[in-house]
Amino acid sequence: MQVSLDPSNPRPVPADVAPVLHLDGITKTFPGVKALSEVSLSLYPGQVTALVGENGAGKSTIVKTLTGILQPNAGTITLDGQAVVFPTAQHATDAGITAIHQETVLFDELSVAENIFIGHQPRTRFGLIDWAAMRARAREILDRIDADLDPDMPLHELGIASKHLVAIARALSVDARVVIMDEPTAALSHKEIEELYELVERLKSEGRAILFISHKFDEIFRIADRYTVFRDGQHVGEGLIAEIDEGELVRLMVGRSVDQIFPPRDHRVGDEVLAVSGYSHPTEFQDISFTLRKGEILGFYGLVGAGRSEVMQALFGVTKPSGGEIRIDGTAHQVRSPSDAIDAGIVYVPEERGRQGAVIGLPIFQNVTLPSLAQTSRRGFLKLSEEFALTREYTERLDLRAASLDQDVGNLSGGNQQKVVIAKWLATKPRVIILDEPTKGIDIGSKAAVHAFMAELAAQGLAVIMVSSEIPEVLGMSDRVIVMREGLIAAELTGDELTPETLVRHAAGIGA
Amino acid sequence: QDTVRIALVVKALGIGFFEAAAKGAEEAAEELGNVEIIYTGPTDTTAEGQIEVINSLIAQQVDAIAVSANDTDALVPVLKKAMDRGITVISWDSGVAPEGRQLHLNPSSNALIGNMIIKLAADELPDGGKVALLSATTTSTNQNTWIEEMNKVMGDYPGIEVVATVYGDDLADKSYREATGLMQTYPDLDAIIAPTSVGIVAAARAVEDAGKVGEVNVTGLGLPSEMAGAIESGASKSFAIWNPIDLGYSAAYLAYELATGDAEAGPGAEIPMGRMGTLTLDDNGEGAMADPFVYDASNIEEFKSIF
Amino acid sequence: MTDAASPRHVPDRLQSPAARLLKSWEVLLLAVAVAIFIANSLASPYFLNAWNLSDATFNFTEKAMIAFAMALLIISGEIDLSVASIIALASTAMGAAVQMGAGTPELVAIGLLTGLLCGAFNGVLVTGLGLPSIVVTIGTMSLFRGISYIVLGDQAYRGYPSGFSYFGQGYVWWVISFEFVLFAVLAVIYGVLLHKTNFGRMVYAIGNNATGAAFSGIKVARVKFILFLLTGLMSGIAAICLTARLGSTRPSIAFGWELEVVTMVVLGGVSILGGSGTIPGVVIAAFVMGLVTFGLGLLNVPGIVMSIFIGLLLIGVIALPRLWQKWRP
Amino acid sequence: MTAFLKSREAILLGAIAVLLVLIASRFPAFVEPSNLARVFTDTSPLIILALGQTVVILTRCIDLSVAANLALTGMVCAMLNAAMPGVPLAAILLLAVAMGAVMGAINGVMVWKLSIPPIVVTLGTMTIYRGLIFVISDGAWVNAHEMSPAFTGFPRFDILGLPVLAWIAILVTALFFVMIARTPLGRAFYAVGGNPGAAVYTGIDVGRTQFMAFVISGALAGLTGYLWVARYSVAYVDIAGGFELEVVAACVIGGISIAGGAGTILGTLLGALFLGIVKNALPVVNISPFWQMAISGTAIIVAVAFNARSSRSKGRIILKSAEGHA
Ligand SMILES: Nc1ncnc2c1ncn2[C@@H]1O[C@H](COP(=O)(O)OP(=O)(O)OP(=O)(O)O)[C@@H](O)[C@H]1O
Ligand SMILES: Nc1ncnc2c1ncn2[C@@H]1O[C@H](COP(=O)(O)OP(=O)(O)OP(=O)(O)O)[C@@H](O)[C@H]1O
Ligand SMILES: [Mg+2]
Ligand SMILES: [Mg+2]
Repeated sequence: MQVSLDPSNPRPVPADVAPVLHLDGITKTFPGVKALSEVSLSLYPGQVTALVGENGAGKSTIVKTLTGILQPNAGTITLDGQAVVFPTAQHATDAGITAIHQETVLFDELSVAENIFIGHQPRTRFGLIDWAAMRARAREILDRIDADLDPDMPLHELGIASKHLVAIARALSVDARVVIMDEPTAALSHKEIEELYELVERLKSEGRAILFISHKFDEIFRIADRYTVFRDGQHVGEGLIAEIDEGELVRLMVGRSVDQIFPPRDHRVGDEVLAVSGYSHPTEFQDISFTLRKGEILGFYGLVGAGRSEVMQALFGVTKPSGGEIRIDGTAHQVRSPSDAIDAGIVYVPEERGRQGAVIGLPIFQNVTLPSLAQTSRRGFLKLSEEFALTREYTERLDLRAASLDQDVGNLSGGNQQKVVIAKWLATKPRVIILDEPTKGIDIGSKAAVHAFMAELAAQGLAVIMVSSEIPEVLGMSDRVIVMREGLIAAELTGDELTPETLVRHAAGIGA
Repeated sequence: QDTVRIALVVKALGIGFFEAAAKGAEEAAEELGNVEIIYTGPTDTTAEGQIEVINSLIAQQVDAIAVSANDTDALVPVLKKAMDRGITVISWDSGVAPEGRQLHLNPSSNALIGNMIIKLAADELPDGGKVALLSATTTSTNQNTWIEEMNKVMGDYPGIEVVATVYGDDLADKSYREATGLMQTYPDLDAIIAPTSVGIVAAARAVEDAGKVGEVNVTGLGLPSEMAGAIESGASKSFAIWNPIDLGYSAAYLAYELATGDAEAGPGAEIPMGRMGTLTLDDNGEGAMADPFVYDASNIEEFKSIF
Repeated sequence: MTDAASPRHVPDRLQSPAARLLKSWEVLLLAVAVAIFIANSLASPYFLNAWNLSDATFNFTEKAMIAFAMALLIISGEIDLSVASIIALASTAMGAAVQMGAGTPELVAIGLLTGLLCGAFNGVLVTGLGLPSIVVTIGTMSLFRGISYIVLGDQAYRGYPSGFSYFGQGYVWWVISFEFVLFAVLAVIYGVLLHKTNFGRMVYAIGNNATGAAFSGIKVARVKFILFLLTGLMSGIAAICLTARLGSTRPSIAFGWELEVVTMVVLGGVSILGGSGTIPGVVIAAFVMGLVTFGLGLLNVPGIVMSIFIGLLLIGVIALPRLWQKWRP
Repeated sequence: MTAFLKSREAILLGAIAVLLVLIASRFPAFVEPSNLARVFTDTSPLIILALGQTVVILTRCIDLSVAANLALTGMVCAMLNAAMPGVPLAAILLLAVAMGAVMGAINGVMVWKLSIPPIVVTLGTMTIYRGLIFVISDGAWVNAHEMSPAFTGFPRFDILGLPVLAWIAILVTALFFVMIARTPLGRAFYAVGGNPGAAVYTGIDVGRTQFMAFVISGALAGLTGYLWVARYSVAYVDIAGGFELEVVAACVIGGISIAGGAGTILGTLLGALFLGIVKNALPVVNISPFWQMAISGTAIIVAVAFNARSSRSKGRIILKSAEGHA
């Protein structure tokens, strides 16, 4: 199988269908970033086009240009052979283009029905919102996607997966010719993902054109008819899925082949460092007990909402547990706040990097020294030279790419922000480091670097807990895996038990 | 001789009463020839605002400051400083504690005013009745002095009972609400006495709105221009005020006399004030200008366009 | 540690601190202050006079003392609108103590303590119960001054001991007043606290991202509580100075000051959204406001017209850089 | 219905009922319909302004300039009437609304186009608008006798036992109920305040919606400016000084979240009525008016603590001191 890297020589398009939507020469720049550079994209009725590319390749940006949220600097959008412009999201909706965006586009204080219809509510003759019609139509759409939700329920009473269903219902509330899905399965459970695939099939059969963005190769190969690849804001290839294989697609995405994703590990582990027993929380989790050894990587797997993050945040003192005990090296520690945890030697690299991890607005060095100020200061007075020295020590170990150490972390790419957060914790010389979804939203290239680094930390004797929802990552990195389901430990797996099948079975509660 | 610069500092700019006083001061300046009047004051009735204004007057090295004070005591330090720098300081209308000024010019004597406000109410109530007081800002001195003086002479008006004293803060809306509240609380109220020009107008308006014209008589101290409507509607039968033009005139005249060294303030001193005669100071360094003047339907037309 | 293996060298700084300073808000503001100073000396012959300038400082010293603490509070993402009411309550407490025969040391202690208590009350409501500070302090603004009204009504407390007046009327040397010295000392203390200590660093971290700061082990609630305490304490100090300057207490004392203090802080370049701002900026803003009011006062411009200038200045200095950014090619 | 019984509005309604019973026990005349009508009339300006403020706060903004806007518009109307008594009332009403809307639009444009924080914008315009009154009037008052009878009579003109002022408050409230529940703009206020980032994706222009909120708030402040001046038959620089905080207080007591996106029109109405009843009851039940300030301060604190408590249970993150106001 051969794929041309020359975009001027695209694969032949099936002769019988003409694209319903065609973008050409789209360029979009942000201050300092050229997010898209003369890219093209075509969508065909009754076909699914997968858009693939590394993080920051510009996938979401093209979705936003296509839906009127961003205005391109140059380029044309052709809909049914007519040139169109979308000054606002409303115009795109009116033209029959609808999207499930990567960000949650929902409103907690509004009801399910309103969330589905906000921006294009059904109206009465007098131009007022017709609530009865809105409820009825919401009901209809929810039924279509098998979502058993009350249209009048306020959104904040729903779980995270149900919210996602509302987002999907919202996209379907417009009778659209073009449906865009930007990483729609990222927050869904196994069952809901299957239902989504069915929905995609149905939309296809109704003749709608679908743009499907995903980082998950299995699903791309399962549902897509065509692919388009972006790399660093440029169009680098497109064609029929039938004519390409996974390795080839990865090579297109990253511009090189990624042969080995997981670093080799020496699985020898040392003495027990951490022992957690009977940790409980009134609503989130119960009776969590496990141990962790020096040099070990302990994986935590579970479906979204299983309560893994909550357990980790409780260990780190962010959330208050209702009972249980933590021992470090055999000594009991009361962890009531993050500073207690840090003192005890437990640190936490959170899942939500921008909100919980990095302090955006502060320079890199101030982020790194934030928990170590006592160490870099004299009697409470700052010593900048020591702060820079400490920062340099750890950021160099992590190979941080930045213009300067007094640059705002907000200007760094996601992977480098993650390095700053990890450097911050290493500077406190922890015993246990918890990484919550450490590669979430990080592209394949940086992922490998994070994995290598995690292996190195373990090799240096740190005890590592890794929370991850990606089965390959869990299997590839962990010495041992704890599977959580609905706030409880469902299983603890080692050695031969570590197969994708056992993980999924325990996580979903399907009898083993 | 150089121009004598006299600053007329009022409680707050924009109050009709003080605008009229400024007119009087200008009249005195014209009469005296080499006088420049600086009419100034804060924009709300606070002591801090007056202090800032007085500080800038000290900086300008004016020759005299004549102030109607928002606070008896709070102005003392800054006025002392002014006197230390050789500036003549007098207070008028609303006084400053004796150590903060050379003399104080009362528009009338407090005793006369105190008697006048209750007499105006009592004259309309030959068989006695219930009256209530609607006072002004909680931080101004003169209303409280007058009410005190009024209480001293209550014995002279047997059938009259004062049922309540409320404060309208010299705000139109608050005074209005307080007056309405009074009529609610005391359905058989006969009169509201408001010894403040803001309060009396608001009270008259409240009586009109409550449909109690003829039942409740509003009286006290007010300006003819503002009260003309109330006299016409009958909400107020009569009210009193001294002439603010005369007051401003006298204040400017006194300040001039002291600033030029033509007169000396002290107990018993007699200081000329042009067409208003002379001011005789008591032991507190205070003097009274004249009797309050009563306005009613018979003379309101004549005065309403003047002040 | 020399790490030759490091593939990439990241410099500490791209810009020297001096270069950064030159482009800063403070320099812009300083230029405004100098311009106003020159304009004033041209407009009025009385302006350039040591005593007059000394008198002018009273227009802002007390407010600026509160503004220092308020700056930290606003940088941390909170606000305290009750400061003027704390002055009223502290002054009332001191006045009541005078009636019971308290001397100057007791009065000072009572003033400071009342300020601290009010600050603690705000702090508990905001950090303990997790309520939004803007609403809480609108509430306590009414409550604190309301208590003064209940206690004093239309009365006034006076009769402060003569030694007490030094705090508001005393001069340390020639034209240098006690208040001005206190203002300068507090400016230095707050400057050091914010810019040179761990505590100051935490304040910035919290203001930029309170959640991230908490996840870095900073005791966010405790830091914010201390900031409310400091703001209360500064209001107590301002209450002592103002009461000593006025020599009397009425419940309407310092009415409306909270907005002037906030204006001073914002004019000083502190982001109302938190996370950025400096004490030197606030100091310059205090001088700018003092110079504008004093200069216009010399021309006998009414205070309310001055406030138009302050309002225009406030919006202008924030809008102009944004307009410039917007319209430049 | 049961949901309503548990809502903030029901609790506030209960609090008002308890308050009225307490007052009635000392002073029965207070709860006579005629007096309640009078209290409502007296509270009308607060209700109108608080409704305007509600939409502003819903969009995560705040408008501190309403009272200054009211006073400036009121002064212009009064001066116009004094100078040209012949100008018809309809024209004056139109002028008041338009002028207020323009001042609101000035706030809105700075928030929308320059992204200056609303509190800074309105703090600035508050002093500017207030100062302009002094500039145009030279500090002079406009008094009752300078105003025409039609001008001062309109707000107090009686229709079916209620003055026009009260009817206007009722009308504005009714319009707000319709606007908030039944128009896309009304829903957009919630969307913009609840999740501004997401609002963009639904085709709602966040800045423009905030601008509209300011225009509405300004227009109502302008309308109230005329009504206020006509009702009290006087216009001067300081009218309604500090009223902006009372307006914000009414919203907060009514359960409008200062963080935006949450709250109801009914809540605001009840919040304003609560303050109005307290204010009118104090002189009647013989509590010194000096207590009023402390009481409304306490009411604000209790209300906000209560609102926070009732919405707390939803949050899953327990480190609330960091999360609550990040
Ligand atoms: N509002 C913005 N301001 C500045 N830069 C932006 C903005 N939005 C996106 N970018 C930049 O544009 C580039 C493309 O981002 P985009 O979100 O389209 O990537 P993506 O392919 O969707 O990535 P992901 O797989 O992580 O979703 C990135 O470098 C990003 O940092
Ligand atoms: N029913 C729910 N309602 C609201 N939020 C929820 C709900 N369930 C989960 N969440 C939120 O989703 C996030 C993930 O949930 P949680 O931490 O319990 O599980 P997890 O196993 O760590 O999942 P993840 O893989 O997403 O981290 C949390 O931030 C949690 O607050
Ligand atoms: Mg994306
Ligand atoms: Mg998680």
